[in-house]
Amino acid sequence: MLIFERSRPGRRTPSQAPAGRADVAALPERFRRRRPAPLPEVSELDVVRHYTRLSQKNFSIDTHFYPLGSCTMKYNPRVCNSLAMLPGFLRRHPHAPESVSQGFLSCMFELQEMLKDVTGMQAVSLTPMAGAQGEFAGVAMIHAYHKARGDEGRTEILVPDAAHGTNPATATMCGYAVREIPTDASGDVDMEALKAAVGPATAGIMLTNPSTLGVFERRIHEIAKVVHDAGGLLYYDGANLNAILGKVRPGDMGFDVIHMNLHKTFSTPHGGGGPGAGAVGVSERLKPFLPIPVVGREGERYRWLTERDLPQSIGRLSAFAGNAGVLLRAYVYMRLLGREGMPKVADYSTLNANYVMARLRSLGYDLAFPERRATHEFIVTLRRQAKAQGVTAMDVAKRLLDYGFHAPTTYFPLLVPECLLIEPTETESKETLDAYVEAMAKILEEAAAEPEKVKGAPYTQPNRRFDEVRAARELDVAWQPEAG
Amino acid sequence: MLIFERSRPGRRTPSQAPAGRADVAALPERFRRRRPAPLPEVSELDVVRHYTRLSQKNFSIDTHFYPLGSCTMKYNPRVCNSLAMLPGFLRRHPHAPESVSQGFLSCMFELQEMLKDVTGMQAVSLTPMAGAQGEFAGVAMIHAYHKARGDEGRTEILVPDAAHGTNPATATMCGYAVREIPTDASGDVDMEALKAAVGPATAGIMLTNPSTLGVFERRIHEIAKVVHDAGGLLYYDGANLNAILGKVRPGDMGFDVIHMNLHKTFSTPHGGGGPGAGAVGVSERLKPFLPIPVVGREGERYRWLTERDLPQSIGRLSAFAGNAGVLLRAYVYMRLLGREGMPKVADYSTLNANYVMARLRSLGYDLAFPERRATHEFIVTLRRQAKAQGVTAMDVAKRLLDYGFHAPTTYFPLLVPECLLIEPTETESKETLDAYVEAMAKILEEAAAEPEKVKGAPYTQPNRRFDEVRAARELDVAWQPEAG
Amino acid sequence: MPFIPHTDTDVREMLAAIGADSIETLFDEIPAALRVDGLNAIPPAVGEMEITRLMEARAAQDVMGLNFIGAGAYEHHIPAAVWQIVTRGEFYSAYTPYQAEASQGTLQVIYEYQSMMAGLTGLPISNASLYDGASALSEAVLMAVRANRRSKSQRVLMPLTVHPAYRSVTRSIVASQGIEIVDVPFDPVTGRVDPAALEAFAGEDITALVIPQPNFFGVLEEVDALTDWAHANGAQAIGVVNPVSLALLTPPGAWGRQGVDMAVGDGQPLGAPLSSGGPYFGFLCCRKEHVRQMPGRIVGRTVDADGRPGFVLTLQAREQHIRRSKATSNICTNQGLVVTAATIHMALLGPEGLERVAGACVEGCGSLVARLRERGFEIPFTDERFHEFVLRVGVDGEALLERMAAAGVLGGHALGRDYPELSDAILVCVTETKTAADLDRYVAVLEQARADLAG
Amino acid sequence: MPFIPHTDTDVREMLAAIGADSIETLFDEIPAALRVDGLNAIPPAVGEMEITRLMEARAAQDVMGLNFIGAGAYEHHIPAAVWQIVTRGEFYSAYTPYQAEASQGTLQVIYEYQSMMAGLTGLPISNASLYDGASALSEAVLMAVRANRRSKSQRVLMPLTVHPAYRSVTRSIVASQGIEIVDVPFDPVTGRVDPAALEAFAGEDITALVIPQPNFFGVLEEVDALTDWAHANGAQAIGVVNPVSLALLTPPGAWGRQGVDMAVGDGQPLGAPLSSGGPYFGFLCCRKEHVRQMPGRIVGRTVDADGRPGFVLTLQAREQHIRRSKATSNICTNQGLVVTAATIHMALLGPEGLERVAGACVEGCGSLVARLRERGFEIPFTDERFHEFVLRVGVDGEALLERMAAAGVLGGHALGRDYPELSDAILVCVTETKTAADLDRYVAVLEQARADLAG
Repeated sequence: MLIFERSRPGRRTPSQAPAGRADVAALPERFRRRRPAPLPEVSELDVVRHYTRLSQKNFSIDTHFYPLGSCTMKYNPRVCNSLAMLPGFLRRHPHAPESVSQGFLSCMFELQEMLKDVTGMQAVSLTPMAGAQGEFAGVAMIHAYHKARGDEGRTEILVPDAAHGTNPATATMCGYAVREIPTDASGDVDMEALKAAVGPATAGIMLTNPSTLGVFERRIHEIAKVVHDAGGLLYYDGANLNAILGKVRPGDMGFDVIHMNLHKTFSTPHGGGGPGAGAVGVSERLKPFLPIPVVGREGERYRWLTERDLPQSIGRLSAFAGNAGVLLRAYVYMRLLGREGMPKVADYSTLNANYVMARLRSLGYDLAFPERRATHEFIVTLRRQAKAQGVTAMDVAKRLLDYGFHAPTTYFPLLVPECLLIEPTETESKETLDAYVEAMAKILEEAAAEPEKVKGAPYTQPNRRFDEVRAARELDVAWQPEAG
Repeated sequence: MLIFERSRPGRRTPSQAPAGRADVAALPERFRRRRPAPLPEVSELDVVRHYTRLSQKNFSIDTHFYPLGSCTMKYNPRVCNSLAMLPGFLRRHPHAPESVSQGFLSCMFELQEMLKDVTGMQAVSLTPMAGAQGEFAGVAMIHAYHKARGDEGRTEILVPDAAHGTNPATATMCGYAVREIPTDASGDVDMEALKAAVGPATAGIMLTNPSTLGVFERRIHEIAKVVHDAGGLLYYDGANLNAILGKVRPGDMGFDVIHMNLHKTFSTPHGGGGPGAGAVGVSERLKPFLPIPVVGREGERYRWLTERDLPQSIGRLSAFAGNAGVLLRAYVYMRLLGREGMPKVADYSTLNANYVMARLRSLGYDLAFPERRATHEFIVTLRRQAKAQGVTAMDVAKRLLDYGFHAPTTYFPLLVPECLLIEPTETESKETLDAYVEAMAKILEEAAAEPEKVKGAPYTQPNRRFDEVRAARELDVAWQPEAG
Repeated sequence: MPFIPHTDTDVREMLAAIGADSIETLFDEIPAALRVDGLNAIPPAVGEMEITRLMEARAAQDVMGLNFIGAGAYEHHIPAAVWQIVTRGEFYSAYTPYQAEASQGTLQVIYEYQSMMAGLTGLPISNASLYDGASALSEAVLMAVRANRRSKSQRVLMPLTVHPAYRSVTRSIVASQGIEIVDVPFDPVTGRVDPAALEAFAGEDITALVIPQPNFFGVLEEVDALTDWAHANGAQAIGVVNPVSLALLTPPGAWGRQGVDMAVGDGQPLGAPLSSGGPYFGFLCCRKEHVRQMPGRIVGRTVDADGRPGFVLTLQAREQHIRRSKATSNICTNQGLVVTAATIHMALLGPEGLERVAGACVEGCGSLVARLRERGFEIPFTDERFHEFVLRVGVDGEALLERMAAAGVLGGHALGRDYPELSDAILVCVTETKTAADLDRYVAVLEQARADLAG
Repeated sequence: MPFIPHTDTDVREMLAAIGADSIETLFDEIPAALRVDGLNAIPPAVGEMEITRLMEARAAQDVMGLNFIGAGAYEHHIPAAVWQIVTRGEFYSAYTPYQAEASQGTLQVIYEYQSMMAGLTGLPISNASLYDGASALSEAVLMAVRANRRSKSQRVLMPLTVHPAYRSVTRSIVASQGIEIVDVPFDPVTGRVDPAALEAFAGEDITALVIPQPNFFGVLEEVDALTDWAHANGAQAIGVVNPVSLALLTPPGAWGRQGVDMAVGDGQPLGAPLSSGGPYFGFLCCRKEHVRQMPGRIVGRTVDADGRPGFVLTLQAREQHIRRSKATSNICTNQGLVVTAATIHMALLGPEGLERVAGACVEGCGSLVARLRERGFEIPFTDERFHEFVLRVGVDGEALLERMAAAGVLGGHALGRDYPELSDAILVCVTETKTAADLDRYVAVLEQARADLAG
């Protein structure tokens, strides 16, 4: 039932609005709305009950194991939430004078410093509001760098075919042509193809390492050399940073620019799809181009650095300074882990992934890259089951919901047919992983014995499988007052 | 699954405890525990997930209609929670000097004043921590009053047979003998029986008005006169104050002492069974006996009144000053309603009860007092159905859970066989009441057509009906490490 | 009309269904003479925005400095997860779990709570909690009187080292029931129950002996000897304990040769904020043979019609709904929400975490004592203590504390009101929340305040 | 190792199952030369208690005074229920609803949000939100370029009355795509888009015109005329609106003869705290014919295999997962949690509540303007405004604001950086949060600060 369907004309929540109707006679009629906005008219209890019950229809980390590959669904410490919502932070207007902002600014400065250290980069800007905006900032900086050097002929960005879809989309947004680089059989970038592709048109390459195939790109040093030698720069997509946190640093691998998904690696909440935060880090040569604002320190005092300080900046990406509240959560998380906690993230997320991979393999699941180590995630392919029993990756995913587990990522990366990309994260216990493996074992049995059961899943959720075609064809994206 | 069953030796939440093991060599061995306490060893995510999921197994006002008679399950405004938990209040030590306590004390003083006004009493003490403790304080004050006057022969407390079980239990705790007064056929106190019972042994009478039968005691003035004339005092059990809030005041009815259930009438949360708050109000003559501490005002300054100020006080009932956080919530609630909001509570809770009563009657449900108005609650009796189909009040209650409604109070008051005491409260909408009536209609049909279905309910909850006899006989009230 | 959803149409339709002209009609059984006119002392309604601003201003008035007050309410770190989960609507706005099938969340939490308290105290039975530590002690005294059938005297020995407010509440509550509470003095050198004074009662008909650990002065009592003394003299032994200390100290169930009969205390240190004194909760644990004398709710594990395990309120035959005037107590609520907090708190800390907290308290307290001794302060009583100590300040305790508060340090609790012989002494508490720098600051502010007062 | 549950036994068993000697072995594919030694700039781990104390101290440094700054981020009352529900784990810790069956909570919330935004803007389609108002404007500009197939110029007219940061962000984002952003000046008397300046573009190939309402100065633009001008000139009309104002003002879908093509804005005033500038969210609504050019997620209602209604992410063929380099945008997140807050906020206020809020803003703003006029201050531009106004202070704006901040009043936003001709002016905002006493205090602090600076 929609909140609109609970609406009754004249129902109100009097505590929440000013007591009287204001005198708005000063407002000329020609600017005035003729009918009240069609918002629901409900009581406070209606609202609390409606949204509380809606929330219960969600899977979430706080309620379920959520091994969604490439998404790093780890525990979001509750203290990060409460400290980011301290009144001093919550009420601070973004334009508050720096004299009453030193608390916030000091956190942001220290966050920049910590992110520099853990990525091996030379400077950081926190302003991008999501991974995709971080990508944009990164490629825009590459663009600005070449332009500032008068190196105008570089029109191409190289993107491995295993890359996230955002990578080519971003390159396009920045005015580049995208050139795909194939992957070799073992999951690494095809070096010969890369060498063939680089040249004077190469502005740079966008790389995720570990790649979306769940393996570490072993020849990263060679790739860096090939691209750098051709005059291109290296962009690091930080989606999988969790896998190598504190173990290897993108800066040391030779990357020139990197975005980090703070909502993955640094455990800020995903919130049903956002807000995230996509801080960017750069090597020395890209420093002048960082998006503004950045926090600087002068003696004991922190201040915003803006276009005055960074005249070559690619500019502003948000009206203020990015998703500040998310940044505060990441700051708290990093302080809780501390320097010794960072590599443990990589250690245990890798251990968990390799453990689940080993156990699924022994159950008879096919791995996409059976000869490789898993990083913090790995790929199972259902190609064999899809052919034999018609049971697809989607079917297994839906059936997992019935067993109380969120599904892994399905059909990504596009390179592997019928794939499940499984990322358990370091915060899940062996017992949870074992229970998950057990469910996967049962589903494998079901797929053989009663494939229709698997294909019909889920059965235990608020809804059965949806008609997605109808959703797109008979578009219904907003409740219509007439229909209510 | 119990949290203990999730425990694994050596699992920890390092952020939550001091980093190092302290040096406790100063603590002699003879005082030291030999084995670690058998608490669960789990991770922070284990805990968050376990208790989040447990919470989802509860019905609550925030998720369900909860028409539990005599319990006043109305909406608990969320702002009452957040304001009572402001750091200034939350961190205040109960022994903090009054110089750094004026904010808290001013709220408590004003709460006392508001409660005096709305009950018509002359003074209020907030310290009792629940209704039953308020009752205790009330009867103890009656005891102290008679004793102070040297009126030692009063050994009896009169209690109508419809009273809450706490009333006679309290009278006993205060050293009184309990004398029951019967109820007449229309639900009022049997006046003849009362007149016959009062006498020089009468210390007082404990009365709920409206009574637990869901009706207003019409001859309250006469009762007061009879008891007062005999030298007894009148105690008002505030359990049903919601029904008459701002319409009639216990003080005006002639009561000498009253307890209020702030967790009912003033909407502080029930919290799965507490904490509540049972403030007491008294007439002029009982003022000297109020439990301490009480908040007084001198000029602009608030201070605690203790035994020095109230040497005749019945004393202290809690180590500090009662359930302060609950009191703050009640204070916020009363300010939100304001003087004009108080009678609306009575108006709409009464309207809702009479509406549901009228609709259930027209469905064919039998009312306990069909000739009377409902107050904020009323009684349905399933005696007829129990005889005809074997469907009891308990069966109807359990079946309601399947329809998504919490059950009304069952088998209370004891006077009415197979009863359901139904209290919808003023915060529920007509749509919710209609849906509830519809469920009751379906159950009535089911009781006639397929009584076994009703008797077997519930079917949709985490559990079916429990074996309560086994619970009491094979007592298992704590998890045993051996058994784990 | 905040929180009332009725529209005019609703009201019209509902009155029509009832067959009444107006809402006012529904009150026609109430004598007109009794009807109230208006409520003058209650201010007009304010909106949420206004009350928020008002309460924030008031809360800001009460922001405390560095807190060294204990005396029954202790400042500890509370994990953020605790109250974020506790205030979920499903816990916060649920009632007593009378319909067990629809209340398994609350019921299982209480069962787990009972299990944890049983584990901490070393006794097999815990109830679902009582109001606070002081009222729990009162109920334990009443329970001991019921349980000790051989004793006829109804005399309960109450050491003066028990929290003064606990003693006072117990007197208030048992006053009318013919129970005699007899003071037992303490040894002015050790700060412990005076063994000689106790021995004076040997051989008399004593119903129960109350044994605090740590006692109000923070001192550790010789609990083994006291428990054995009680049992040797036919008295029940009632332990009054700090639950955090139990992570480190012998559980009362193991005191002496056979352990206490009942253990009580305040659960506040397990996840309840100081919050001006409440809501906290009292815990009450006992030996198996006393379970039917136990007041308050108890949750038991059982099975449902399908044989699946689950939880219900049990032993309700003891309670006032059924037993009425013969009930074990008039208590019918527990402090459910705070118990939920405590359960989550204990689960988060675990045995080792709680032990580290207790250890940090012991160490921090010793550390402040050492600093103060160095500066020449007198700390009476034995050094065998948990996290509180009595400090002689040489000036009036209350006056000194006012001065310290003005300098942003809440220096402790003045003892003069309850112990006139200690009017120049204060009770000081150090928990794991205090850093070395805090302790230094304490000493500095204390010395300055004393100098100011002396000068 | 905070948040890592592994015991030593677990690790041993897991390594055995993997067939590896140590965790270190699992990293053997990473070239040894690349391995990092240690992280020196990251401090050692602290506990929750320590970080809490630190953050509280830092937050306390930033406690603001009475706030009159607006300029794109507005202080409104947010009902307590909003964030108590939003931070429930099921909303807070869920991911993008890729498995629709297990995400109906999030999906229905977004559908309701889309419906509410459609209702507020008077346009039939809303996406699930974008990062913030500024980035939403950038995306709308890109979308207009895609949608306006008749225009070849890629020239977008951007009035200088649009928020300066929005203009600057739009330039950053569309910079590399050959789109030309052309300034349109404002009339120095009215503070509105200069009609003459606009008319100069008549007949040219213009892709889109951006129309702010209210504009950055708080002034109401002649939106009907501007919208009609755009359409008459073959340009798309993009409205930039304050969502709270829409409870009172004509929705952009009804501007002029046919309404705008797209409306964008920042959703922050609908339940997001100021929070140093984010997270907020951008909304983007459009006419039906543009839906396939819309960037970002969209939730649609459909039915399941049993015919029961429910919600899914739809039109994903536009998105980068599938379209990759041909996607409408690289955006793949929305600001889901803040959108959840906005949805609950709007449901709580309802049409009348939101209108009262907007009305109180208008009245309060007018009230402060009147007070200031009385004291002789100059308020340039038209008086037809929403809740912000430009105030000439006769001294340097930034210096004045520093003085006022020191007196506990955040007096507004200095305009000199973005509008050099207004360097002696500030932008002042009054919302429903300000009482008459607050306005009096504003005037007093302002006059004192000005006198101090002048003197």
